[in-house]
Amino acid sequence: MIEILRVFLFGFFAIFIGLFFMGIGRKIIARIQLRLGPPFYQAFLDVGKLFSRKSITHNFVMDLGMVMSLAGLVATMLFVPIAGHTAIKTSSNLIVIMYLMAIGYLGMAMAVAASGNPNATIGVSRALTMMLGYEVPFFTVMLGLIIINGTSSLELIANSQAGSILNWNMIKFPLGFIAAEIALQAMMGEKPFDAMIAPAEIASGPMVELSGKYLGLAFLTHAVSIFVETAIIVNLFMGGASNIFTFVLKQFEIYLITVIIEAVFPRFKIEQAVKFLWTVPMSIALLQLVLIVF
Amino acid sequence: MTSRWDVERFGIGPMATPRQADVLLVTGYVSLKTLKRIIRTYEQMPEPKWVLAFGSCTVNGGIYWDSYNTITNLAEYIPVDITVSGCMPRPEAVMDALQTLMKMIQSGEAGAYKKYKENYEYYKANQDRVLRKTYPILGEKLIQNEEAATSIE
Amino acid sequence: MNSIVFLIVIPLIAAFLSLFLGKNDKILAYIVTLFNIIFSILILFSGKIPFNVAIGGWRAPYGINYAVTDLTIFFLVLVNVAALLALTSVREIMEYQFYSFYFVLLSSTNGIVLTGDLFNFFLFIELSTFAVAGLISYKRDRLSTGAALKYLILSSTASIFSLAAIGLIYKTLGTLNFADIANKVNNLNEASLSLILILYISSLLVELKIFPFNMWVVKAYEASKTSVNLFIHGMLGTAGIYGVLRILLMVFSKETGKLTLSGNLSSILMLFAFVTVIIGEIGALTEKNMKKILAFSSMAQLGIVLFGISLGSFDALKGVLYIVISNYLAKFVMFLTVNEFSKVSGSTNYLDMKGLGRRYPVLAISFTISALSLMGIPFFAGFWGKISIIGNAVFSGKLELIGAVLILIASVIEGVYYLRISHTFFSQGHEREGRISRVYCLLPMILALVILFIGINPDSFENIISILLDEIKSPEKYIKLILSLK
Amino acid sequence: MVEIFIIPLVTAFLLAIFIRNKKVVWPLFLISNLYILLKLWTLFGKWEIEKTIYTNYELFGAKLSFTLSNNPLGWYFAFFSAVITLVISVFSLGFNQKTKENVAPIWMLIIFSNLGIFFAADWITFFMMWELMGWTSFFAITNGRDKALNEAKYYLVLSLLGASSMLIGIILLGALTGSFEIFASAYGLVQVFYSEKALSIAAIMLLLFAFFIKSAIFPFYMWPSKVYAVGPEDYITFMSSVMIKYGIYPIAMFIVPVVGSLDLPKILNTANWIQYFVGYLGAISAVLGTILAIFQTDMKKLFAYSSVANMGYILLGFASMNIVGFEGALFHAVNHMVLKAAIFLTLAAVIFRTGESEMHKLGGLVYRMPITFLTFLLGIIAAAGIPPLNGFGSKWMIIQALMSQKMIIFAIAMIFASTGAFMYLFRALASIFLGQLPDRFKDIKEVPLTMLIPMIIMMIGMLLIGVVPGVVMKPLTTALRAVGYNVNIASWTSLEGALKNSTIDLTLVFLIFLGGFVISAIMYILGNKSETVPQEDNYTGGEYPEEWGVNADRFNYSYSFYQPFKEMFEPLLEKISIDEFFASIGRNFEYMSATVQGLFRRGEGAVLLFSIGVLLLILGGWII
Repeated sequence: MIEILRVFLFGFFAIFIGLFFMGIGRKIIARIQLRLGPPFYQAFLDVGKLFSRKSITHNFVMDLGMVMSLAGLVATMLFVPIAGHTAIKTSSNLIVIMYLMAIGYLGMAMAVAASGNPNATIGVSRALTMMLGYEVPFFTVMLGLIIINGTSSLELIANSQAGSILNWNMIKFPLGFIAAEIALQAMMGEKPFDAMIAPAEIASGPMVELSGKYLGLAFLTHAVSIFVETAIIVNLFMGGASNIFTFVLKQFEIYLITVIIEAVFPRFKIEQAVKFLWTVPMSIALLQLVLIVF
Repeated sequence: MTSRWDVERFGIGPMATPRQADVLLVTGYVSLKTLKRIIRTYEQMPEPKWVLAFGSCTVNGGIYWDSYNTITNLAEYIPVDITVSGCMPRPEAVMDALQTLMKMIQSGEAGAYKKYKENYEYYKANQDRVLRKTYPILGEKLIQNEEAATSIE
Repeated sequence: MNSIVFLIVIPLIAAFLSLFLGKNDKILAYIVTLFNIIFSILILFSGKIPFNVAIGGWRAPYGINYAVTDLTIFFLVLVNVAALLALTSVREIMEYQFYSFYFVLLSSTNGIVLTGDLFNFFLFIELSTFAVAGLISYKRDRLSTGAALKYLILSSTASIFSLAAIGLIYKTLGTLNFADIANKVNNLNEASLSLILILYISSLLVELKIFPFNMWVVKAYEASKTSVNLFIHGMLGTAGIYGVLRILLMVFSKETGKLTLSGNLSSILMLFAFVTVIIGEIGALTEKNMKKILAFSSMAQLGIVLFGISLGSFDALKGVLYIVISNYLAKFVMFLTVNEFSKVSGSTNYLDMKGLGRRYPVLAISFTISALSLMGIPFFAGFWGKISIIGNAVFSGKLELIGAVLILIASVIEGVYYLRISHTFFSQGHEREGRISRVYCLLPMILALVILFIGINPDSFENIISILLDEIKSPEKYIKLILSLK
Repeated sequence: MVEIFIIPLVTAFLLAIFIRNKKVVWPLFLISNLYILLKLWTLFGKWEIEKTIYTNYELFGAKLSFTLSNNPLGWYFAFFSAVITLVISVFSLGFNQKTKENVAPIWMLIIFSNLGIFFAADWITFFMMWELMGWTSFFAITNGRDKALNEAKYYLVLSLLGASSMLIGIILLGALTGSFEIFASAYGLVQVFYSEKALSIAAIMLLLFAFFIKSAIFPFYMWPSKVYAVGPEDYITFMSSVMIKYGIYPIAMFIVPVVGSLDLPKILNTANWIQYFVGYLGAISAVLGTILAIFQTDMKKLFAYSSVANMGYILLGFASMNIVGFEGALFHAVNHMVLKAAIFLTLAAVIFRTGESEMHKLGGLVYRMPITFLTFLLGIIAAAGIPPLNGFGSKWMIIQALMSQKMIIFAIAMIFASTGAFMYLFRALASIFLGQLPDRFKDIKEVPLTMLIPMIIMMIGMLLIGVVPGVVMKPLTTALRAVGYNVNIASWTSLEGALKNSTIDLTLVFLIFLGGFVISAIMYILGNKSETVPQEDNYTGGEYPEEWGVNADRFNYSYSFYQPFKEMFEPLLEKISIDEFFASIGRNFEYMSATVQGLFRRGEGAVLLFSIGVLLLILGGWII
């Protein structure tokens, strides 16, 4: 029973933090662009509004897919240790996390493709291409950390960096961190890697037919994915944290970098993005891997 | 509406598709060709939805009042919640209108989309009356010809 | 057992008789052939094997002698059964020339297998050559005349060579008797043995359809009737293989039972063998005419046989015998099937035979079984030959290894064209008027079942082969058998 | 033991007799498969059962004998393939109502050879069954249809080439070790390896060549795409799920133990060169299969390349030479069997109803075939290796093993392939089932019950193996133990990894996913209600698509789905085409054929050639 409660607690906590980050992110971008920007709680208002609106659906796959997408991300989130805690005692295996995340994306892709709008399908096709682009360098970085620690447990990797800041993988393996940061940028779908959204080009791509609560669920999915992805980076490179507050702070630092990059960059075409991801971060990551393994 | 005026501070932002939108801004004169698309876009928006008519052209035709292919009053074809006069209206005016609309929504005054449902025949009749003049871009004959050509293959 | 001569004499007499009997020739042919079969089977079960018959009382090595050993009787039965099976494909009424040539062929092939004398052997080969040439040209059109002429030219060239070889042997060893030559062959010096062998082999290879001596094959098969194809394949071909086994392995062999050829001669022979295999299979690859395909395939199979013989090991020889029997049976099935199908479809192009396999599944399945056997696929007779030959080739040397690989590749090509034909039989075809009587399906089916039986149960054939191999392994028994009469 | 061999033969014979009567053939086929499965079930644990047939046929001085033995690893493969075969044969019952041709007798022969391959205890028996499978497949693929002939020929050539190389390999092996028994020869090979290095490696390579051909590993990766596109769909399901594993089984049975026992020099302290050789081929197959699958427009071809990629994973698992990787590879073999069967059954169902296998001509079938859609969805989730379904566990084990062996290139290749898998799998899902339903498919119905039941069974199977991997892992570990590997018997729910602290409990993963689902569903229910709109009601920038002559077909984005990606790889793939290389070999043979025929048609050269032959002989005689 207590475990079920923990599951809910962790789930909603992630949603909360994710939305909070999104709101602050918008604010920061506005300030970079010399605007006032919306209030930091704007994301909550948006989600509240979306859930209260009526929405349209094309068939049951859309409903199923959207639910699946949030479910996948929340499930992933439950595997990621937050300041050493996980909702349920598991080995928080990195590979499991990477694959579970995919079910969320698959659900989203399925839902939007079910609408039958070509813009949505183009968006998904770009998103999946992008995924191939960033997963490879990101995994290469992860591989190095897994090999040096001899474990694929995220928790153990985080624990191995305990102590001073010099033990952080970020300091020990700066190249890997840079590669992972670039991959993270793509993973979150932020500029310059947002070819799949591209509102002016393909009418916000996957989201084109999402309305009301479906868009709300997509927002929540995005929020949780921000939480999960930053949490993975924090665990991998910044040694986790001893309490939740520091953990969220570290997550926010990571998110801050992403947002700042997002604010100042234009957009890559999809093939440019993939080529970039396979050349620059990939070679950095490989260099790091070679340094680690040999 | 851009960073100089920054409507985002009120939580307002442009959306790429009608599915995600709450408010439809009709900016400038409405030709018959545009009207058709406005109607489709409006009908695709999920409820609740509001329309902001922007500039004189949408109210009385503006300088196009006697044009053969523009409409003069948008409210005859779709229900308009609020209008902004001026040619062109200042950004401040638009922002003011949006703020007013927000207040109206809170107070429950703005519910024109309900009117559209109730008086659908009226709006439909008006739309049909003017849209009879427009034809499909490729024309039905052309489509048929094309199909015939493919079937021959 | 002097009556063994009947096997040769009675067909010869029948050849004369057939000139006068007219339409009753067919009955005569069946009677004579059945007599030959029954007689040879009687010999087989008489328990007197091996024995030797000196003709006219002139004992070996001075006179002509007919020796019946295990190897002889095996091939004797094969030749005579082949004659009967081939006769069954003769449906229409033939003129007397056909039958008289047939009788001559029957007599001469029996003679080839029975004789124990090199010159006598040569005579029978010549006789069979004329008979076959006559049979090929039986149709009397441009194509068949040309084919027969080609065959005649090549055979006569070959016979000049073999005559020269015989002359040389007589000059050097003073004898023409197989046993006597085998006894004295060690006295020959290397050079003369090489020369004799070169001359003799050149002539033998013509009958064995080995490239480059086989230019006659395809045209002869294409131009003649199915029954004639079967005569060439079943009677002449089988007798030719016997000749090669007997002469190369038991007569001109210095080492016991092995193909001892000086220097690179055996390598050249092997080269011929696998070039023949490759040429045969490649030639058949895009061919549409079924008869030509089968001709090419015959070449290839005999190439494998020669390859196995030239490997010079008894294991490989065992494989050769399996290949011989598989090819013997399979080609019968195929020719008979093609014969029936071409009658229905009106052409020998296999594409015209589309869909016939659905109406006559027995024939088509029999054809497929034969094809698989020729490819050396397990569960069919050919496999036991292939595995034995390939297995022995792999460890014999570089050339042998290349040969083995080429033969395997060739069998892949064979698979492509044969199974393509099988597929054509089984694919959807249009309706046809002609019908095939069920009786004619029976024979191919039985032969195919024999192939299958040998393939599944090699024991059945293994015992026969081991007896044959025993004889080839110890030629001194043969020598003793013939020369002890002195 | 012998019954399971006699029954298929007898059934094949009966099927051939009743071939025109479909009401007899397919039920008989089903019953026979059911019997085989039940019989196999009773054989579990009775590893000592053996049946030997002795012959007098001598090869290399020893008499040949054919032995069939119930070896544990073979049982593992045979049992699961029998399960899949049974499910497919239920499907065939409904599927073959319309077809004109009848593949059942040949298929039964293949099932016979299937059992033979898995239960053969000596190489000769193995080879015989292997060859039997080769040519029967040819007939099964063409199934009497001319349009399939070229592809079937391609398969036949590869198959026969593989068998030829295997024959030489077996002969080498027999001569080296003096035994044709698989276990004895493996043991013997390890003994003689150091003294007869070249020959031993040659034997291993020749055998690998044959196995790679059958399992569509890199240089021979094209045949599935050719064959699957034309063969009868129900048989293709069998082929893609079961038959493609024939190369995997002997590798697990023979190559892995042999290479594992050898003490070869290691490269970079990680693995020896044979491991790298096998691993690189596996990695290339995985990557190339994935990339090519992304470009396909025919759905059967797409999943054919997907099979190639999956075979690559399995090979990577073997290459790791780690017990976790080995288990993972064998586990993946069964997982792939199940999920590929599920996917191909749905494809067959789609083709059964629409008669179309080009993906861009389909679309929106979810409106009409929801259960088929669900099966396909679960199938692709499993194929993508996403947790609650069955593809994940085995892929995870293989990656774990690769990481623990520090085979970084292989691990990256594997990740590339499995991420790329999302691309092509989603593409198939979107193009076939999602999107707009064209008018011509407005009237189609869900497939009949006989075809639905197998699909539902496959769904349950995938979920069951995914949540309770012990269903497969327990028999697998038991079998491995019986063979002599030192493994722990797996638990029902969790999988052991190769790294520190890496046991995962798949049931727990499933439960957590359920938890996430509940949270998500709560959010969904909290939202305002939604209305369903027809498929034409889509955002189109305000345009009315029908006015532009845009119908459902044109409104779908599914033809060049990954065009930018394709443009990235096209120059690379255009330059290197192994397919073209093989085709040119075939063409050259055909040109040569015409030349040879010409040679025999003209008569002038006869005597000349004769003299050349004689000259050659004389040369041979003189040059001593």
